[in-house]
Amino acid sequence: MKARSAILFGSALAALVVGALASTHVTAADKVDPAADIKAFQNFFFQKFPNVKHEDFANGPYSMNEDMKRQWQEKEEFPPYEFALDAGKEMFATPFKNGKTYADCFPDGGIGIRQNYPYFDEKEGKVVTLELALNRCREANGEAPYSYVKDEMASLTAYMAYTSRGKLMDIKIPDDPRALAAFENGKRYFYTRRGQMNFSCASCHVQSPGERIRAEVLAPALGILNAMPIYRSEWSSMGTTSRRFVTCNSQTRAVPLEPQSDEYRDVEYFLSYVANGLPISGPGARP
Amino acid sequence: MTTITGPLATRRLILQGAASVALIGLGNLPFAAQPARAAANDKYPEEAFKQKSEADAIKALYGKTAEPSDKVKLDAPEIAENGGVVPIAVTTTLDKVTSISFFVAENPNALAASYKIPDGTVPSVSNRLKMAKTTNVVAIVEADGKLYSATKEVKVTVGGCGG
Amino acid sequence: MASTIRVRATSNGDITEVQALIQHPMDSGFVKDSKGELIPAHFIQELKFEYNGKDVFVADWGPAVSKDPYVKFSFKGAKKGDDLKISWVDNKGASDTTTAKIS
Amino acid sequence: MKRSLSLALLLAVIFALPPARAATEADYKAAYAAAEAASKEATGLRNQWTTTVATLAAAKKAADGGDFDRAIAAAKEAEALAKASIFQATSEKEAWKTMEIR
Repeated sequence: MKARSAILFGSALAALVVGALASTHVTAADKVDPAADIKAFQNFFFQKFPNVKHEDFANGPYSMNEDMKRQWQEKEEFPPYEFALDAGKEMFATPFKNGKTYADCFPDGGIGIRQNYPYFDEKEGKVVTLELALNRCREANGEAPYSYVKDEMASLTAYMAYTSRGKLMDIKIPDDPRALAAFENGKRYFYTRRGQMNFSCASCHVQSPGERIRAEVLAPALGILNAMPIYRSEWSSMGTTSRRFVTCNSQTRAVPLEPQSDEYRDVEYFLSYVANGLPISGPGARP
Repeated sequence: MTTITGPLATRRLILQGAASVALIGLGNLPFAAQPARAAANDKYPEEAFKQKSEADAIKALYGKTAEPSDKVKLDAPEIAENGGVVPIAVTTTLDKVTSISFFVAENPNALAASYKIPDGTVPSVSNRLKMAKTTNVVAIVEADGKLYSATKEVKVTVGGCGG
Repeated sequence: MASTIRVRATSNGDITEVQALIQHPMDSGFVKDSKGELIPAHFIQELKFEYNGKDVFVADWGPAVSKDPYVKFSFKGAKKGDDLKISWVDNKGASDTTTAKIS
Repeated sequence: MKRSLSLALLLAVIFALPPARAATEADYKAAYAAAEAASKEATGLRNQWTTTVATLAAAKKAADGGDFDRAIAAAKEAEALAKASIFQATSEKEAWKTMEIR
């Protein structure tokens, strides 16, 4: 590890120098180009794991390890998220005090639309995730918002994900400088090292997917949010994307940000966009 | 839940052993409890669940020891993806099976689950168990009054990095 | 409240395969909560499956059975449309029961 | 042999003794303030470490218990951690690009 970080550090200095030289005129490299990013991102994983079927990347660690995949398939026969799914379905249909339901807040009544979230809201000029939209719907109908990291939000998103199972991720980036900025902000967050462990998301999910960090096999970054929300045996309960980001931060000894803060919504935007074309596999069961 | 150890426990085991032998001896007397073919009786085996080691638990549950048999197929992962939810299954080609039990050797109490298999039920069970640490999982099948076992080590460690 | 027992009983030929998932914390009594206090043991002790008034499968469970426990077994002599009665009792005396149709 | 042994012991004791006077609350307050300032800056950069927060709390706890030596040591460690997280945030502003898949 020591030598590798020295090289990284050395190349960082070199990059700084190059960056300084090139910054006089904006080169293509610095222009935000999501279309090029998705091609490069997907090819990286397709070449690194040539015998993993493309749609299998939506199954996270189970696309990387046969023994784990077998345990997962056994659990999938009667998955532990059954109860959260049923609870979510019931909640989704239960009207608010004012008689409206979630279906009134979402296109197509909220059924089979998860693959389009998060989207960039051009009125507000920011990324709106499924979890944020659900709480906004609650508040718009006079209900208290749910916690982003607790069961109710996980059950609701589990049901909405289930209605989209198999549909391909389809995130759009409008030609709006603020949308491009949000995408870039998400990308920067994804590659930025943080916490005393000095890891970025990429340190684990780009450099060493398939390897173990203690008992856990690391999932590839490609399609890593397609299974959200996930029932983790470690939590023995459902967990939303927000909960996963918060726990990942604390594992690298970085103090987590507020759920649904800009960085989290933007990194979700980035990770979902680069997974376009891969199927929604949520809700998922994970170690 | 203090486990009664020392002389008192062994005296009880002997009594229990004697009782079950007597029952077999009585053969087909119309007895309230079905004539016990040494199958664990209907009552919840409180004592067996209290034992620490799997040897004591097997003795408390069945009152005899088991011999390994390749007719007992134990299916458990190499490395458990999570110690809280370990999918473990057993199937056997032995016949006249009356009971199947699972033991996790170094759990606080070895006996994890015990199943009664009445006539007409296929001798095969899948379940999800908790394992405190890397240790042996032992499956016991009681067939025609005799005990057969299969053992497999399952590795269990904590997940995640710094924390 | 919806039943805590989810059952899938599918029969082909003479064999009926039964899968059950039960909503229960299965606290072992060895785990501490966030305040550092031991969470008392609370787990299902007996789970029974009855067909035609006869037990076809009885589980005696300890605290080492996973949360939201799952079990799968098969038995002979039942056919599509028959009823299968499932019931459990835990160490606090709580219980639940349900009847499932064999499909 | 015995004389040089006791000499060595004497020297060791002198060095082991804390500086002329025991650490006082004022020393602790200064060290804690420096650590807290660095910690606030790290939070401002949205790059705070959990270990900084924990060590800062340990410093306060030791001080409340009157153990100012340990409190100062912890405050100094917290400051070092906070400074490291600040350096990480500033250097990563550009360094992240080296890991980017292009």
